[in-house]
Amino acid sequence: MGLGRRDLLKLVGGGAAGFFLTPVPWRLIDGVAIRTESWPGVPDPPRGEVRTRYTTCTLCPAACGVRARCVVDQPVSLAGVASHPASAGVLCPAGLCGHHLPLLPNRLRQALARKGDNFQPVGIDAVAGAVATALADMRQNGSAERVAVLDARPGRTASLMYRRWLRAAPNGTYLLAPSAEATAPMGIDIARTGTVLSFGAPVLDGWGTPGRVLEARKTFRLIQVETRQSRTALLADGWLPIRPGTEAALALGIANVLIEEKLYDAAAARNASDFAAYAALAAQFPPQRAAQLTGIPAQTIIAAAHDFVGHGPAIAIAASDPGGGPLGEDEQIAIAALNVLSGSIGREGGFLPRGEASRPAGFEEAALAPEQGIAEVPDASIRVLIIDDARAAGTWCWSAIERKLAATHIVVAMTEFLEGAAQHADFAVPAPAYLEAGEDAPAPPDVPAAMFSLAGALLKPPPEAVDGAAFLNQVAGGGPALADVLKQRVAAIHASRRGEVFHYADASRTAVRDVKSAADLWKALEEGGCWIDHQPTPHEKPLFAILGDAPDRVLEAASGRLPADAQFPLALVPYGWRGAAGGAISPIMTKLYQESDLRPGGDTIELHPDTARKYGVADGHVAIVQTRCGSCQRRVRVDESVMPGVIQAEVGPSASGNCRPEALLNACGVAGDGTWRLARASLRRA
Amino acid sequence: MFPWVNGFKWDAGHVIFLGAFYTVVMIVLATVVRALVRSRHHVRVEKVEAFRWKQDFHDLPARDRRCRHELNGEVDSRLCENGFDCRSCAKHPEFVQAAAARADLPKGELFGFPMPLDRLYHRGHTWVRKEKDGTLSVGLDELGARLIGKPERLDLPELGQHLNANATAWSAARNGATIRVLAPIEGTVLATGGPDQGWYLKLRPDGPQPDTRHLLRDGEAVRWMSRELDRLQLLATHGACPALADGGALVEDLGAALPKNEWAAVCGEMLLEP
Amino acid sequence: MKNYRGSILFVAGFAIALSAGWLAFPRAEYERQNQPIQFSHKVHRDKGGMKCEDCHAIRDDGTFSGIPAVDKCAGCHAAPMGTTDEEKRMIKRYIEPNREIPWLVYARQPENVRFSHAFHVKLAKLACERCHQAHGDSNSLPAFERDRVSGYSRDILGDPSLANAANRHPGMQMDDCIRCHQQRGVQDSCLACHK
Amino acid sequence: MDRSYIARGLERCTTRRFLMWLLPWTLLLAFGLYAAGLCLFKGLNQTNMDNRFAFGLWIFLDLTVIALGAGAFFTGFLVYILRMHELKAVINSAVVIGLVCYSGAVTVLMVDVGQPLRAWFTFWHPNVHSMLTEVTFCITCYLTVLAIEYLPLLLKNRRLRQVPSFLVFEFELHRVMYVLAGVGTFLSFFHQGSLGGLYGVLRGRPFAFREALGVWPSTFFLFVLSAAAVGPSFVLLTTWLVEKITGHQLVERTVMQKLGRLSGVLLIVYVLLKTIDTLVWMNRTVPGEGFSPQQFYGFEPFGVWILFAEIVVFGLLPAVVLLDARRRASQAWLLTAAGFACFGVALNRFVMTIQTLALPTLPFDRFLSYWPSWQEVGTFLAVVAYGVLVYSLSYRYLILFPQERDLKAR
Amino acid sequence: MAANKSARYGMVIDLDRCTGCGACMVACAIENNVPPANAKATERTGITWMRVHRLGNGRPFPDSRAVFFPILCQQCGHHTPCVAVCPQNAVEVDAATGIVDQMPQRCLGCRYCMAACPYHARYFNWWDPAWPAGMEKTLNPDVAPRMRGVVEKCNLCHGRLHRAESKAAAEGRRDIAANDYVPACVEACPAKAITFGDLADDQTEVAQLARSEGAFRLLEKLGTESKVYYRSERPWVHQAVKSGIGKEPQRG
Repeated sequence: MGLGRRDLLKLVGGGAAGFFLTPVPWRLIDGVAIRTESWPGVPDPPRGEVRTRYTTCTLCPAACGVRARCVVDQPVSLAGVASHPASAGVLCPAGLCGHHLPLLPNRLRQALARKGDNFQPVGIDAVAGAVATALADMRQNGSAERVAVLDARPGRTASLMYRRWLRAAPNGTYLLAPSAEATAPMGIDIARTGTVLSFGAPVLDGWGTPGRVLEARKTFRLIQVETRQSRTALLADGWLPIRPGTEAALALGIANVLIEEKLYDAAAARNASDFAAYAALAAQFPPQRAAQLTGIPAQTIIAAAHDFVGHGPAIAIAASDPGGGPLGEDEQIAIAALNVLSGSIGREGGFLPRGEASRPAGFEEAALAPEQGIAEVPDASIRVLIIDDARAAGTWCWSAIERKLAATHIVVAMTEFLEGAAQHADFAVPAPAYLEAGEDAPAPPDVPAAMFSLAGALLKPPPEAVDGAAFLNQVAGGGPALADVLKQRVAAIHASRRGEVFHYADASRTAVRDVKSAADLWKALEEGGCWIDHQPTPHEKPLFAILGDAPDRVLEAASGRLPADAQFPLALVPYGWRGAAGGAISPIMTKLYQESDLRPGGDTIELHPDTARKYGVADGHVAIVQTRCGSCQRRVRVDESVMPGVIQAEVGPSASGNCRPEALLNACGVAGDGTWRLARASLRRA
Repeated sequence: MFPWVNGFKWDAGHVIFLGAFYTVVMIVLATVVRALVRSRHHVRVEKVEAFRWKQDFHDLPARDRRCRHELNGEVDSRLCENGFDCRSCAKHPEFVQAAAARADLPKGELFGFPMPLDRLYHRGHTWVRKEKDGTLSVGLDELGARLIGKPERLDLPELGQHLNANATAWSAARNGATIRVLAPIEGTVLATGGPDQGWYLKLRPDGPQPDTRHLLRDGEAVRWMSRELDRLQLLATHGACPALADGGALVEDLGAALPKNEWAAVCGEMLLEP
Repeated sequence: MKNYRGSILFVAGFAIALSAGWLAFPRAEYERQNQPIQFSHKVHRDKGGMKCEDCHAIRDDGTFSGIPAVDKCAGCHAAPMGTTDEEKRMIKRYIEPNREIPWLVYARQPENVRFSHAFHVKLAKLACERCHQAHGDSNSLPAFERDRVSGYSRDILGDPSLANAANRHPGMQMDDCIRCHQQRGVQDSCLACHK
Repeated sequence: MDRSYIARGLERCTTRRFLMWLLPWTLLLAFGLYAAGLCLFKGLNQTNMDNRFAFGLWIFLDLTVIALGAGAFFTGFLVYILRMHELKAVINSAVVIGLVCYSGAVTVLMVDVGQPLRAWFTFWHPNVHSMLTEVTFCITCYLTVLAIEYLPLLLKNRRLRQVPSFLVFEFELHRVMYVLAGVGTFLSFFHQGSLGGLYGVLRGRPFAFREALGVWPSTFFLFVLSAAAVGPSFVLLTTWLVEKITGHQLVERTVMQKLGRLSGVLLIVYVLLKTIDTLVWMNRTVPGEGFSPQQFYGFEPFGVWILFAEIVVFGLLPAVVLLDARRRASQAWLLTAAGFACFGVALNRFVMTIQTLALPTLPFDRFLSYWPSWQEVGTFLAVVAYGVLVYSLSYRYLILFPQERDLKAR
Repeated sequence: MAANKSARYGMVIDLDRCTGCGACMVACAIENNVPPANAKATERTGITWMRVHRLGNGRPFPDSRAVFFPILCQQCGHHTPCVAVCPQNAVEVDAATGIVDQMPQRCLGCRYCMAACPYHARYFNWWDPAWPAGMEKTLNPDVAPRMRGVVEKCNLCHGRLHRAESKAAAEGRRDIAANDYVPACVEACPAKAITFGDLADDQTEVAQLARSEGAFRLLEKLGTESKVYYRSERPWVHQAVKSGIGKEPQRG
């Protein structure tokens, strides 16, 4: 009897019935559901012992203490070091995801040489060779051209080594980065400051040492002078929305009030050789005139002046914007002069002189090339330019540098990414990234004490990577390694027996004189610690000139930087924030740029509704910003808080994560004094 | 879902909600299972044919379910409720009583349409003739014969098989359609014939005296047949069935005359298959 | 006979399905993998005189060291101590290049499970054997069995087959945890044991 | 060639024409399945839904479709429980519509969830307090019931009933149909309701939140009522549509009017209660949550007009027409009114889902807009195509309108 | 299993100190293995357990002012909107800590809870979680990455709570030390704007701040008893929050 169709059905039916009484269907349903927990789309976190290690953040001059949580050796999260003398347990968003930087996909892992518009791999010795031959050539026919090192992070021990190296090189020139925060001989005693009059300094958004500043915020009054309603302006006690480029006028206006009403510190004024001249200059800016120039009501100016000196120690600061670049030298003079009037120089709660971590022998100032600003170097004079930490140069205006290069030149960029200035280099040399370089962090610009911390390497750099010092040694054919010089410096500090060590791990402090050996000090610093010395260097108040050598230039600056221009009726104001100044950023930054509207991003401009209406653009449109120097395309964001007639443009990463502010910065152009914080522009819809 | 699955609590919410759920599931399950069991049972005891006729009859359009006594003019309008099996009808005897008075003049043909009265007619266009030997011969009446004509295939019951009245007696395939023919009366199959023999089945009746009250006879049959012819005319729109009343003659083989689809529809209509 | 034929076929199909599901499937469900190298707890304990805690310890921060990293092995096995080829292989493959040994962990919970040994051992005072059999005496490592569907180890899922119903491993699935927690009256939220 | 599958005496177009009719719908189905496949394998990023518009086109249309499919349970209820025999003329069609609507909706829901492979968790670890659990349980149960109700229709197919056991089973099922109808009614009541509850319980969405009557928010009952109200209207419309397409009259006009009247009666009650509910919401619920009703209608394009349209234009108006015997008698009025009624309920579902999510709840929220992606639209078109196909096949091979043959013979 | 006594963890966020720097968002993402946004993601499809919004006072320059509003799961303690709606118990309020737990492994991604949450604190995984190649090794081992198609949200850094608990257990304690458990956003905030702690314990700073002048909660009238409080001295902020919904925000 064969199996008929019916029979087969019966058999299958029986099978089906039995099937449901076995574990098979249930295990499958369950198993498949469980599989969704670990299917290919879901990554596996690392496993292993969790350790805590310490280092110092070198992403910006603030040199915050870093507590790294590592699985075995790989950092998985960074945090501040509680009660750190400078950073007070704070890290900025960029610092918090700094451990992603060494792992970024666009990491530079081998040296590249420019071929036309793109780069090709090349050996590092080839690069060193190229530089060496150039130097040899210059030496031979004793050309007047320069060898320059452009240092994005001055004040490090490495910087000292560059300067010493340059001293030996033909016309060696040591250049400070355009927007680098100057390492002033004075720090700010912010904890005891009564009033801060800030001319566009991002006081609460990444200025000086954020930890210290924000901690002190409870105690000082903040008057923010800024065109833009920045985060600082929002939280300031007073916001003076000033017409772009008229800071000097306001400074002199306030000075005028203080002098007229005899509210200034006469004793301090006596130290100024040219106080009379200054007073005369200020006299030309009565509140009414200042009001006309700045667009701030006279009453407000007067009130601000009273406010300024009315609450104990008062300082006026004019820091450079991380994206917008520095204020003009002349504005800075006009603003700094206010500190003379408030008598805050050398006074508690004001600017305090500070010492410096002792240097090893052979690094005395005399043995080093002097620090110079780019503006000071004549155009077309640099034959060889070596840029250290070009990544941090993400927000420089390249044309400011380009114009200094000689007809034939070599530009070498020491960098972790092919970003920022590195894109313009002839050679890109892979440098150790953050957390990979065993280096030191200089005293933050605003700390009123000598400081020195080591940024111990938590990770191994890629095999090809070399630090700047090593590269220069290779060029010169020999020289001490950075690590050795660092050790010498630590030894010198130990020898000086000054100051104390702050240990990150347990927030304890040890006086240097109690540290047995230099080796112990080194160990303490490398395992996570910083040396700090509050002892100010002896400093008598010499006679000095407020206006320096250029009273008329100050006058000119104060009379308004931005001449009216019918063709370009709008004012273009670039700005940025420290965290994004570095070209490459962690992908997690998409939280700030893409997944929230917290930061407008480097592909936008902000306009007042009226401005937008007037030029026929609306929120979301793409507009073309045109200046005399160039143009750039950006997405429009309409915002009530923007000053009418002003285009605000963020310099920094965009939602897409990469930082290509070139177009904007070039459009801004570079003024004679090496600033680009302001330009005349016109606007139209793309 | 179940008390032993984690997350389950013996609180009102769970008890009521899941209680309701399981009740519903049980009810649905029980209903379906019951239906299954019963139908399996029916198949076992071979009630299928009975059900089929029940349903067919139920699905027939009202005009096909007229009571024979309406055709007979004994009642104005009445629908049959018993699947044309008057033996189980309560009203039937009364009508018969009433009709008894009426005299009938039987006539062997209808507009030249042979209608032998030596046999009893079933509403499904079959006839039954009591033979001398006590057997029953079953065949298609003239109309049925002309409807089906020469079938391409004929499925006759096996010998010895027992047929119920109104069960499928045999089925004929033609023009790509199968037409089933209802058994006019119950009985056991003794022999099978075909269109050529003039009869299709010879049956041994269940009892010595087969109950044939449900079958049409004499004048009643003639009246019924004339009405059937009218119906046929209505149905078959084509010239195949000329107005007999006007002396036209019905074509010999409707199966050949009518377009296939229409033919199938007509057969179904006339042979009481919805 | 004819009447019953259908029923017989039905039962036959039923039986086939049952046996396949209960006997064949549990074998087919798991893929067997051998450990990268063999290891004898017994030898290390008896000859090496080591205690369990030497390798499987709870750290001060409450995390569990689990299976020791290769440097722990290197501590003794920098050079061969015994004569087994297995040891030589380990030294050659892992210790010399200082590569971690890719152990297949029988009791590894899914990534989303948070299990604190500190809780169960230090506070609840549970014996290791409560969940892991007495590995101490084991002389070799059994094959690692991974469920083809869910991807988890047999020690986690437990074993549904009738074959070894007698000494059936209870498994370490959520239900098993919950059962014990309920017995001990521990009330938990999901995230107490998930991460 | 498929003659032998078509019940005798029913006039159906030629196989060729039928296939021509199926072709475009099949293509549409294929396209839709592709779209759905994208959503399943690439994930819901294929849709235009987002964290703020967590529900989109799919939920809105599911709610609508299920409301329209309510004809199945309600007609069943009337025929088998209340014994309104004249409605037998449409019950089969209603069952098919119900089956199509529900199976379609459930399919789309399966695509709509992010982890379909875990869908059974809802049964295994149900949160009995969640409206969605109620919906899931009821709809799956009711879908089963519908399938069982559909079975007799299928088995009655001319070819299938040749098989003796099918024939008998169909007969037996038919006899217990009233039980299934009862269960169906019970289930439908709850899931139609809990679909309303779905949004009514959202305390965090003041626009949708309604205070509870007993355990359920008022929307629970409003949804049941509105669904029951449009069910007949939709059956009416489809029947008319099929008549237009096939060119046969399928049911007695009286049946249509009966359906119309039923819709009218229920609709007027619904409109009344909906009005009361709205007033309570405006004067009690919303202020209680610290808002004022105007706030919700301040965002164009969703002004007060939408409320007016929902209650008056597409609620009260059709109700009045359907209740007026003279108007009802005219086919045009009847159909227009039925159409309005259906649209009104669709609008109500739209307001409950889309408008609710579009409205901000926090000071710094935007009023959101949302436009479905082609994948979303495609997926739903698949359901439409599937519905048309199933209905077409059923209409051709099964007896959806018992009166058809008699009406033809007339 | 957390603390024996049942705690009600919550926080007070001082809006007058928040500079809107976004450190909390970054720290949160790193701590909880929240992936970087997919290239196609927008601010409406991205995942940010902690998101800083900007609320303007709606007045034109130069009177325009704005405040930064960090929004995270408000940990509702009553009528918790998301708990009641979840069809399969993937959301619950932990009795021991008062934390609203979301279980991604139980979630089927119906997103009903997202529709229910008035604070928009819940996020759906529209894409597979993807880190640039090689960056998986920076994931936090204490938190399991979620898979595509499920909902996730802030759980007050449950991983850190676990760490604190394990530490306590290792030292033989059942109760955790208060300063062992601090969510990432709180730790990271440079302005120290967030105060975190046990609201049930009147002695804690957070409990006192929550009761202090100028403290408020969002949508308080919904009666959700959320455990995230906000503080501001600025009257217009209170005005803006009370005056209800849908102020078109200035850009952040």
